[in-house]
Amino acid sequence: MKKIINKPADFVPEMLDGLIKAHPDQLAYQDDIHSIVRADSPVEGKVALATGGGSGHLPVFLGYVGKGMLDGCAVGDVFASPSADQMLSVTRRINGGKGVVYIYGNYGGDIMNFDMAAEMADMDDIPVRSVLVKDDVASAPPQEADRRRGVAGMVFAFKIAGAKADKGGSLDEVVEITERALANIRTMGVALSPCIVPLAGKPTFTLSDNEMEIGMGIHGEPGMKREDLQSADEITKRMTHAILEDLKSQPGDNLAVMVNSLGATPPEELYVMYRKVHRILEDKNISVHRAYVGEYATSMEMAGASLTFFRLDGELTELLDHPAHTPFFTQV
Amino acid sequence: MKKIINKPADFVPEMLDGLIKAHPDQLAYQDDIHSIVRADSPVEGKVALATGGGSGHLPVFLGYVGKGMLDGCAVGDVFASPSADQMLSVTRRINGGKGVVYIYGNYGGDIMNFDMAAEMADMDDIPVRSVLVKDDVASAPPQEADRRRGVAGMVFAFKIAGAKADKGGSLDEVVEITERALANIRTMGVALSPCIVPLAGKPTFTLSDNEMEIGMGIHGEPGMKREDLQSADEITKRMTHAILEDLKSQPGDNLAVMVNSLGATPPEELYVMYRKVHRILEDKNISVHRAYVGEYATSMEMAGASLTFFRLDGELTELLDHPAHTPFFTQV
Amino acid sequence: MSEMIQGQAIIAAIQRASNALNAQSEYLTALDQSMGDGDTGITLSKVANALLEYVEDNPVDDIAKFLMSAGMATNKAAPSTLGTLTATALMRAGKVVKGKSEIAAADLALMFNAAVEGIQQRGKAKLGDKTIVDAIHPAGKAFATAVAAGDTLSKAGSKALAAAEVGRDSVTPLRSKIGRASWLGERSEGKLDPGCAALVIVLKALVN
Amino acid sequence: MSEMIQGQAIIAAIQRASNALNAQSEYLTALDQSMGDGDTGITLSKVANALLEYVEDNPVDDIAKFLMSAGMATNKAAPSTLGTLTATALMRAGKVVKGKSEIAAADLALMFNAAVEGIQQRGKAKLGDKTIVDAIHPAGKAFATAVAAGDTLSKAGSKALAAAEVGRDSVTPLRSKIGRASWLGERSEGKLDPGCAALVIVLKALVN
Ligand SMILES: Nc1ncnc2c1ncn2[C@@H]1O[C@H](COP(=O)(O)OP(=O)(O)O)[C@@H](O)[C@H]1O
Ligand SMILES: Nc1ncnc2c1ncn2[C@@H]1O[C@H](COP(=O)(O)OP(=O)(O)O)[C@@H](O)[C@H]1O
Ligand SMILES: [Mg+2]
Ligand SMILES: [Mg+2]
Ligand SMILES: [Mg+2]
Ligand SMILES: [Mg+2]
Repeated sequence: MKKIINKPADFVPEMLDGLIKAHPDQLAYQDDIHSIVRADSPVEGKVALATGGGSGHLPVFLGYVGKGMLDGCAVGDVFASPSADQMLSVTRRINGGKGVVYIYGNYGGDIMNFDMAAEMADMDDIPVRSVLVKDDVASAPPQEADRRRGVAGMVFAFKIAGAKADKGGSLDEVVEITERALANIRTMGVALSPCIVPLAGKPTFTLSDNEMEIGMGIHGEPGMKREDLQSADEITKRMTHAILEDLKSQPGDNLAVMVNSLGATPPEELYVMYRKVHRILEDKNISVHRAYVGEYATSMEMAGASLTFFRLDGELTELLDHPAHTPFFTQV
Repeated sequence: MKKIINKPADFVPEMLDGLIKAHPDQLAYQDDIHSIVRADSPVEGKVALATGGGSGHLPVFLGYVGKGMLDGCAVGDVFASPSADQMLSVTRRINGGKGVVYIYGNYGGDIMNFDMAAEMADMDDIPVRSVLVKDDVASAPPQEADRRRGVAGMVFAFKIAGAKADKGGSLDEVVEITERALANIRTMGVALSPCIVPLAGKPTFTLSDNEMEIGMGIHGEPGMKREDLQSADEITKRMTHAILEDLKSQPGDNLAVMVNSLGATPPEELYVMYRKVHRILEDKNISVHRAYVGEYATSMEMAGASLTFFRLDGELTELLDHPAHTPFFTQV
Repeated sequence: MSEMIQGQAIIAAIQRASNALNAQSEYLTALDQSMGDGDTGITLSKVANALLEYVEDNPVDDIAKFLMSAGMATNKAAPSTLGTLTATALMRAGKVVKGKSEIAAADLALMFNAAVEGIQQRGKAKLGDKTIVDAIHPAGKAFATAVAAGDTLSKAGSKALAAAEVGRDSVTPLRSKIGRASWLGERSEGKLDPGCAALVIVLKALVN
Repeated sequence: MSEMIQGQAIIAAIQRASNALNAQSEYLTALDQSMGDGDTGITLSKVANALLEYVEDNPVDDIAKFLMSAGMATNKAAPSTLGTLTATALMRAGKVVKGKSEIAAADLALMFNAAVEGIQQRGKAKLGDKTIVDAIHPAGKAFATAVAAGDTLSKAGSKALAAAEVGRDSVTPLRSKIGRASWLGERSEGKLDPGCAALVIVLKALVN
């Protein structure tokens, strides 16, 4: 796998520079180019939402900064946490007087830094609340759900929180609904090939030509088991059943479904997968309110896909349907 | 490169089935699943727009069927033309009484089939006009511009034609403005790795680990020359200069810019490229009205990128900014 | 010259040609592998099978309608270059015998000519571009001349075949100027054009 | 026990520790390669260089503010696990000597304790999870006990170092329970924890 890059150490700042130049009406930065914010921030009177994490997952994280979704994002190096300092810059800039909610994935480095940022924000009298995303069912069994990693499901969390904040929700209300959403969101992924971290220059792992790994993390964290590559229908069936079981889904449930490419897997293959998901759900009398098929949370050029189910209730449906507009996600 | 598929021969119809199931409010088919149309077609009183071509390029072609863009699309097998019959089904279904414009890439098979479909539509008294996209500057020198292939620039042609039709333009007006747009659209691509056509099961070409090919076509057609992989800035500079020269661009020009991934190349790298494009244009006093950075015209899992410039005038700017909403392209 | 051709003979001819194409599928694919994208044999087998199925299901009442629909079926089954050109040829040949339920040799010459014109119009290849046109154009001419001179159908067919072979061989040394093979540039010189080869196979099957 | 520590001594200590980390960077990276993601040495070199630059540019007036800002600079330069924990340690150590421009041994013990608590709070690792906590927690305790008993700073430092080494070695046979190394499961058993190793390097540099 070959990359179109300059010096590996410049990869992230150059990417950010390009992003801000490409979307000057939507994005700006505060203090440091690693602290990305909505160009029109702070939005006065709205609860502000921030996220952050390592680079290499576009559109996650910063691609969801925009109207109806997030207000800011602290950006780390590839697969590495951003600093508390960067998070603090974001926090200060986006706070519109109603406080800030941090929504991010359950990774050690990110947690420590967001906690540190929250403590520093507290000294500035900015109320901060944190919501962690732990949607990857393959990363730990249900009884250890607190150890689960955050993956593509975070996009739904951003969407719900963003809509609630946009509609004037209070800090508590935004946190409450985001947690309710997350209690109903589950993801599982399959990796077919690795990616290369520019500074490392070599693949994050190896998989032989006929292998796949179900449950692998988006940084190449070990999955459940390596096995021979199977058909799209077989892979999809296994992931669908595993998620439905973990979600304790029932006939009559109403879901949002996301079939997400980890990077190199093309949309054609995602739709072949979606076809099977749809059939299984139909058979089980579970309906699909909205399907999101495409690149939502990636690992650069990794081949593979993830499947996310989000069980909706009335309010969650309304919030999911609320419009949003970011450089990577526009819903009307 | 590994694929998530079932039987190779089922790849296209299964993909189409998934697509229609995922977007039932937006897409439907007519007669045969290979003839995709807007779910609300025909739109009475509007000039209808159709395209078509081989599969394996999503969002091209059928991903642009939707409000403000295309009305229908005939879908072939991977990298193979659809049949005239499929095009005719689309034509009959989408005609809203003001005729149909075919907008598609300059490939032999597609031309023959669209011409045949147009003749058959004529027997039904449906007025049909055709506009061919020939934007790939690397595929022939300027004096043989008629031989050039159609690549990512066709997305701008769809956008302009779609907006003009949406605003009530007549058949002649839609054709005229689309041709004017195309006279101002140029693309150039670079390939870093091949893709695999499911039925063939092996890569379309080979490039060694440190090689790239500037000017390669989206089906692996030979480019200008194979050479050692260069830095993002160097690649971008060469493509930018070649396109500006072919376009005879002048200081003061106002462009829409598209940096498009051929599939596996992640958005991070596209933004590194965009940064350089932006700097070069700024130095030349050429402004960027809008930047489109992402996957717009791909070759499944091929690694590489293309760069498209579209020189705008007043009316073209207005039409480019017109809203559109398809499963793959939403602009507000 | 009172040989009249009925529907049954047309069906038999289509079957003979189709079987011959199926039999030579691998050979044609091999030719296209060194000159194009290696699917000529596959394409023409699709054409052949579509036609075999079509003649099975459709009686010939109106020859024009029969051939027009055969063209549609062909195009649906195989929309690649030769598939589309074959479809065009069938449809154009049908068009010139509108309403007829049997045809004379002169009609056949007209149909052949219409097919050739259709292929030229549809594909826009010129003589010498190294395509099927270089074989079918002289074949059509030879056939018409022979029929006009009062040759039997079988004799006229043989002359068409001979002309096709000459045409095919005359372009082998040349460089392809159109279609996928043209991207090969000088590497196409000296190679047999798959489209020409396919036409010779079809004519041989029809003549014998 | 009237040894008072001035700003200059703090700067010197930071420089000694930083130079030692830089010198041992490859060793630490090698440890993390077999236990984690192979960046501990890189991370701690970033920390070291950030601190060396920081002390160059910033005079010590208020020790608390000096250490708080040193922590911020560290975090900015190296937001990985050990970088963040080091930043937290510096900031917490600073917080407990608010407004002071010189400190006594007892202050140092308080600062050490605050740093350890900060690391525990920030990282949420428990004793026995096989992290830097298993070395720094006993080291902090030993230091405080020695200071309370009236030992010289140098003597107390040596006791802290000894305790850190014991703590480090006691967890080597264990399985990592937190952080990247925990994903290795039983394959982490018998391997030296890079965080513990780094602490021993720092304490050695400070004591000598
Ligand atoms: N424009 C054209 N007009 C007429 N014949 C053509 C043209 N282009 C190609 N051919 C013929 O088609 C043959 C290849 O057929 P086929 O394999 O079906 O094409 P493709 O795979 O390129 O769609 C060539 O050998 C040539 O004889
Ligand atoms: N939650 C934690 N609390 C305290 N120390 C930890 C924790 N997780 C890991 N460590 C320590 O950090 C060391 C690895 O540091 P570093 O390489 O910077 O981490 P990473 O690369 O995982 O961000 C481990 O050897 C361990 O001592
Ligand atoms: Mg072909
Ligand atoms: Mg071919
Ligand atoms: Mg690390
Ligand atoms: Mg590490």
